Amino acid sequence: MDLLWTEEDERFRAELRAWIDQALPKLPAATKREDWDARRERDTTWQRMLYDAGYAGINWPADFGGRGAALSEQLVFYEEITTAGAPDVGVNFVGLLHAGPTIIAEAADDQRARHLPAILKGEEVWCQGFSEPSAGSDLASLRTRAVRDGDDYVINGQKIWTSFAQVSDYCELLVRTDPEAPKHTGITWLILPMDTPGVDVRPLRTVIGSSEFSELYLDDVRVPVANRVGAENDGWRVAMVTFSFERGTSLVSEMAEARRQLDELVKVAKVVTRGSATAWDDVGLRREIGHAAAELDALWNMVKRTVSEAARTGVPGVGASVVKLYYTELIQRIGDLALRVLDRASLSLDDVFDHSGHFVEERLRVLALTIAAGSSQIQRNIIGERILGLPR
Amino acid sequence: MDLLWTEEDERFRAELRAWIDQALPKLPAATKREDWDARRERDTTWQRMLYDAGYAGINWPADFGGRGAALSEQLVFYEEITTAGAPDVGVNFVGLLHAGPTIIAEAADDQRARHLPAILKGEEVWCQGFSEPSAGSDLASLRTRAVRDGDDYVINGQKIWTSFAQVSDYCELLVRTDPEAPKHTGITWLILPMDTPGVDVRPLRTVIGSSEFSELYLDDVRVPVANRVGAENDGWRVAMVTFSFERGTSLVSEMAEARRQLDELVKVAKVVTRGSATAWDDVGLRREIGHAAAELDALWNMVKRTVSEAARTGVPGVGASVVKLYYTELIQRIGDLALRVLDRASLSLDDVFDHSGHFVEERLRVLALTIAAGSSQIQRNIIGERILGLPR
Amino acid sequence: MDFTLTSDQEALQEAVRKLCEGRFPMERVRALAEVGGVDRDLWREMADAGVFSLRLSEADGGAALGTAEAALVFEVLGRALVPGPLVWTHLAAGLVPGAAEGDRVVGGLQRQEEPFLVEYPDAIDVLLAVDDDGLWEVDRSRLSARPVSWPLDPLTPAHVAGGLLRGERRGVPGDAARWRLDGAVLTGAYLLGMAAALTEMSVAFAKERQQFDKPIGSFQAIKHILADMFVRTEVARAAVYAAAVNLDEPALGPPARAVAGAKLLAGEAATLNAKAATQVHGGMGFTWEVDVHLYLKRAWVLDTTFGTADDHADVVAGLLG
Amino acid sequence: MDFTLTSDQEALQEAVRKLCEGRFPMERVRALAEVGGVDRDLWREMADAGVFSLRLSEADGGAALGTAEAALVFEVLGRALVPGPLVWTHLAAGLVPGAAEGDRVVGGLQRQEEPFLVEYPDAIDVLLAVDDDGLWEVDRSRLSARPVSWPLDPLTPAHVAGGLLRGERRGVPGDAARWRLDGAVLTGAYLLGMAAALTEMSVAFAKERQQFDKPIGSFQAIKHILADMFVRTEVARAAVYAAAVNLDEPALGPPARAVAGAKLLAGEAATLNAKAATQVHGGMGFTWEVDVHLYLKRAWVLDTTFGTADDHADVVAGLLG
Repeated sequence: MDLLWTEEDERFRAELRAWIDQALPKLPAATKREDWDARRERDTTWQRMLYDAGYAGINWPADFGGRGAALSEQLVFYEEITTAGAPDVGVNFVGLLHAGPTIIAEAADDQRARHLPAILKGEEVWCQGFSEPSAGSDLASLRTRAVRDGDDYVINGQKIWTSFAQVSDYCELLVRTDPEAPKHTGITWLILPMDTPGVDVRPLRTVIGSSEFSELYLDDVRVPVANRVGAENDGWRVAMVTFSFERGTSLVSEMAEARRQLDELVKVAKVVTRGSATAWDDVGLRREIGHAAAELDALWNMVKRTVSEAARTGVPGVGASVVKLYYTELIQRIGDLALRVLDRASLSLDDVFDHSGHFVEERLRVLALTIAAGSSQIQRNIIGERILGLPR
Repeated sequence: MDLLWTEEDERFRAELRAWIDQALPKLPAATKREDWDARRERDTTWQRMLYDAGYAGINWPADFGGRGAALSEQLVFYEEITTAGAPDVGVNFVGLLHAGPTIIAEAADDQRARHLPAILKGEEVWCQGFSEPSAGSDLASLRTRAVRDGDDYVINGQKIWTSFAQVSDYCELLVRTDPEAPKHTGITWLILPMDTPGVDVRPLRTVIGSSEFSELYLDDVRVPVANRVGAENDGWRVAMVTFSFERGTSLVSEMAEARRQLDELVKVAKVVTRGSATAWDDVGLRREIGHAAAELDALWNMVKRTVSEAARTGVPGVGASVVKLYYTELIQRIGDLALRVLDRASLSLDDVFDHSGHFVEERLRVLALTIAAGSSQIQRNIIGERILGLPR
Repeated sequence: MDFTLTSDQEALQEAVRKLCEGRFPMERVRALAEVGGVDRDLWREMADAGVFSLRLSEADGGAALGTAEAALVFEVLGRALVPGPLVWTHLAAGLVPGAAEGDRVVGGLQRQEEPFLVEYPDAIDVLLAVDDDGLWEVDRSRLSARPVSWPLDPLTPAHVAGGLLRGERRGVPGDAARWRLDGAVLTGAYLLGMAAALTEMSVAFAKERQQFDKPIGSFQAIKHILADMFVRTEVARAAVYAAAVNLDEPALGPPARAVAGAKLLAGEAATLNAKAATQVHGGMGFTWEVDVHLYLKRAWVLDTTFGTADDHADVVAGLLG
Repeated sequence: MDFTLTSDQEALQEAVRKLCEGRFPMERVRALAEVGGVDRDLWREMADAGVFSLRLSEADGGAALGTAEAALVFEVLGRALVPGPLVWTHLAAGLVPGAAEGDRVVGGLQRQEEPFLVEYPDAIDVLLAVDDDGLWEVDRSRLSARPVSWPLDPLTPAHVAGGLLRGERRGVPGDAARWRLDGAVLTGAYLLGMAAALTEMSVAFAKERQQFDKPIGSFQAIKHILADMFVRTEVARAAVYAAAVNLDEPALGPPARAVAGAKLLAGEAATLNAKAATQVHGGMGFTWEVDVHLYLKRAWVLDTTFGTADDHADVVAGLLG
């Protein structure tokens, strides 16, 4: 067991940090809330800058244009990006972490050539059309129907929880091609150009009041059969390739940010007055914050364990499910602690004092984390059945 | 809504208190641990004293020799008994609270005449033969077999968790009389005299090291058909009559005692040193104790609500399940708080300082409460399905 | 001792429930966010129903009812999530002219609640402040305040006020102490109603919503979440009702411990139930369109008024032993 | 950075696991309650396997291994619930003659742990005390102590000692500080092993035990309890291993925060898992014959040594910000 970064890792860190230091000031300022065009512009500009510097697709194989970084370097990458306050994947989320890796693993060469470089350069923005109003935890029960008509599939149905759909060029779409087959075996994975006639994007308002997510209404949408990735009716397996990525490293930048936020919270607690003392003088509250910090430290080390195991064995091991379940519940508890620290200031998402509004917004945002990408209940089923071998 | 005791209640309280004050000193001192004969002697002596004073069977109808007290008087009774440190039902537990009420509700007149006065006078001690090693939460799957042979049932099987079996005269026994029928419909309720040949009592050691519970091995035990209560194969329904008692008032004296113990714990916390201060000076720990006290207060008021509803409508309402579930989990949390207060003194069940050992023993004892008489998991099923109407 | 509702009490709750059903369906409640949380006509209708004057003597235009009845009314208001400074206006009835009649909307805050977030700033006519020294009417013309453009709860608009001036005295320290107790219990009652509504809407959703070819309420993981929501609500109910009765009946002893427990447990029931309801509703629980988030946000807001859960646990602890 | 076990580390754990399987099956462990917790022959076998001398230099008869390896060994010992003052004797190796070789059994306590409960009083040859001023060998002949007739943990017999004399100095304050860190991590490692064993025995029971015609592990309520046990264990594992590595590697920075987190999370994993295991085992979990209670009691005992969960959460908080 060795937790020291190697010399290569440290060299990589130094280079990256130097690059970020000179690159970040060139990026336009953070965009206004709800201005999705500006958001796309900024996130894809940053992606292009990463690409030009050789950092795009940090986890993609070099054969497909990625950095092909060692897993430890990926951790360093996420740490440095977060520490510097550089943009995270943003609108490039699905392309870089879901659709891209799926295309690498499962698509034909012409599909790869068409899309992979464009994703890496920030020229193509992707979204995900998986969930449906009646298919959430039970994703495989999806009903969006695709019927073969000559060289096209004709698609009708409705998708939900599609992030950045307003500014996406393509959608990784799961459709039902065989309604008679058992539910996992009648699904197909398609590349849907978002400008196809019949695609209607309707933004969905979240509890934060934002419209990052949309519903997609699909009305006689024609997608060429050539846009299929993998065999017809084999889309569930193809999609699962994506999920193994989603449950692995996708929380790493989130967690790096959470560690930073917890330090911020302590600073805030030392400033917020509570009677004649500060919130930080409240031994009970402070102890709970200390407890949460210990948990977050442990999870961060758990990520290192998971990454180390994956580097050694090639498979992510049990760590990813554990981290997903524990982190998402922990970050909600930390959010509750933040509300307790803020007390009356928690009534406002505007800053009442430095950054106070951000903690409140975060508390709302993290509500989704125990639901999306496998709810906590589903995660416990998975751990019980797949890891512990308990009967269904 | 009225929480003031009536004049009748207060008069009853005053009389009872006066009686306890003069009666209690006449009772032999508390018995040594594990001396079950002495325990029986003391508990039945107290029962006889209660009987002579007119307090026996506080919740039994007057027609059957009980006090027939109003529900509010029953609460007063339990409060006063607990406050005075008088014995609780002890070895008379099953007779007074399970078997007796079942006999009142379901037995024939000759059975009533034979047993009810004897139970009230402390002349008959009863135990319960319901659970089996493979029938715990799923009690109805019990396998102890009774085969009709002339005027007898011949019984073979094994029971477990039979309290005070060593000193019991009778056992309320559930047996399977029809192994072909669905599991709830092939069960019969019998009165088993404990001196019947073939009954073998083997004490079971609990985590406290005590042997209050036993296993009963039943080997060709002959019980007259005349000892049956209710119809053959109707024993599940008969037993459920008992359970509606068990889940009602049976926790009341337990809760009254818990309130007293919590006050004791605060006194201890003010004495236990922690560095240069006391455990009570620890704001975090103190806050948790305050929180638990508020919950215990609320549950006590919930009991009053439940009892008031039962007095008005004749049925216990939803309160009993709620109190069972919440109280049993709360008292374990309070036990954890006690261990934290005691710190190193928790290593000993001997008193390191005043009463410290008792808190440790209690922490062990209450482990059983979330398991026995319907585990917390079963209680949540019951609340979800019977009260909230959720599908099975 | 009869800790059930009298038929008069049941009738009172029923009457307010009908008022809420008729006048405060959820679309209407949501729309009140656009008018600062209070619609004057609806406010007067509540006044006419006795929401504010309930505890005043009949001579003063009230119904001479107790805190118990007021708590039962506030429980129903919480169930419907009726917005506005209901508790403060109710407390001010009889003290601030026009409050009882619904002609003047009265808001307030506790002076130890730094920073000073004034709720419903555009709706209130009078702003009261409570501190250890008494009750005070704040001169808002002398108050420097900036509006919160993005409140946590869309139904609780707010201003951030700089240092709070004391203004004109409206009550002595004893009044302030009593207001704090009454305010805690009535806020607790409102939170109790919210906790109950959250349980009901989640149970209904879990019976309806199908996943894996079954209603999700048939899965033990969901069923047990719902059972805990119900249990938490009923325990809070016992605490809130008992505290209210205790405030009406001095012979039951000092009410401080019961009141602290009531606010503590009702606040936790509402916040925990709202979080649980969000989880049970899955993705829908993260949408603006489903009502759960409005309850969650209000629960968080109300947990900061008339003492937080931590404050009240400390109070109970201080009264132990 | 490679946070997996080396093959040497795996082999070390495997060797100690085999020793425990052969020498410390649960019947043997239980029987040690009759001899004050320590059997001298078995103790020497552990010494021969390097349990105490592991970290001593080869010149001193050790294996010159690190705290990481010691933690891995203590994890396996905890899994098997091997009794005795293992941590203290391990810490004393190299300082107290005979400790490394298993010839002298060394116990200890922290002076701030009032009241003074001396563990394994009849088994130990030497009693050490740690305080801010250093390490001390207590003169037991001058100690007034009364035996605990009924210890919480049958495998942790104890005496209650009156005021604790300081005795002969055995180390400076820096030694004491390092002992506290090492002791916390090794105790944490032992607790981690217990947490893992509890998960495994509960999973096995839940697969076996049938109720309602199904293994109880197929019910979501039980399955989720078991999943949480596993998760808690793995999170504690990450914390304990990282803290041990940190103690070996100064370049990783001061170890205090990692050590506090490790003891905190391992202690909670063991106590929470033991309570969960009791519940999963149902009635059986309340019997003396099933091993769960021995783990529960030991977890409670160890939670009071080398700092409680509260202490360590306070330490982490103190190092934040």
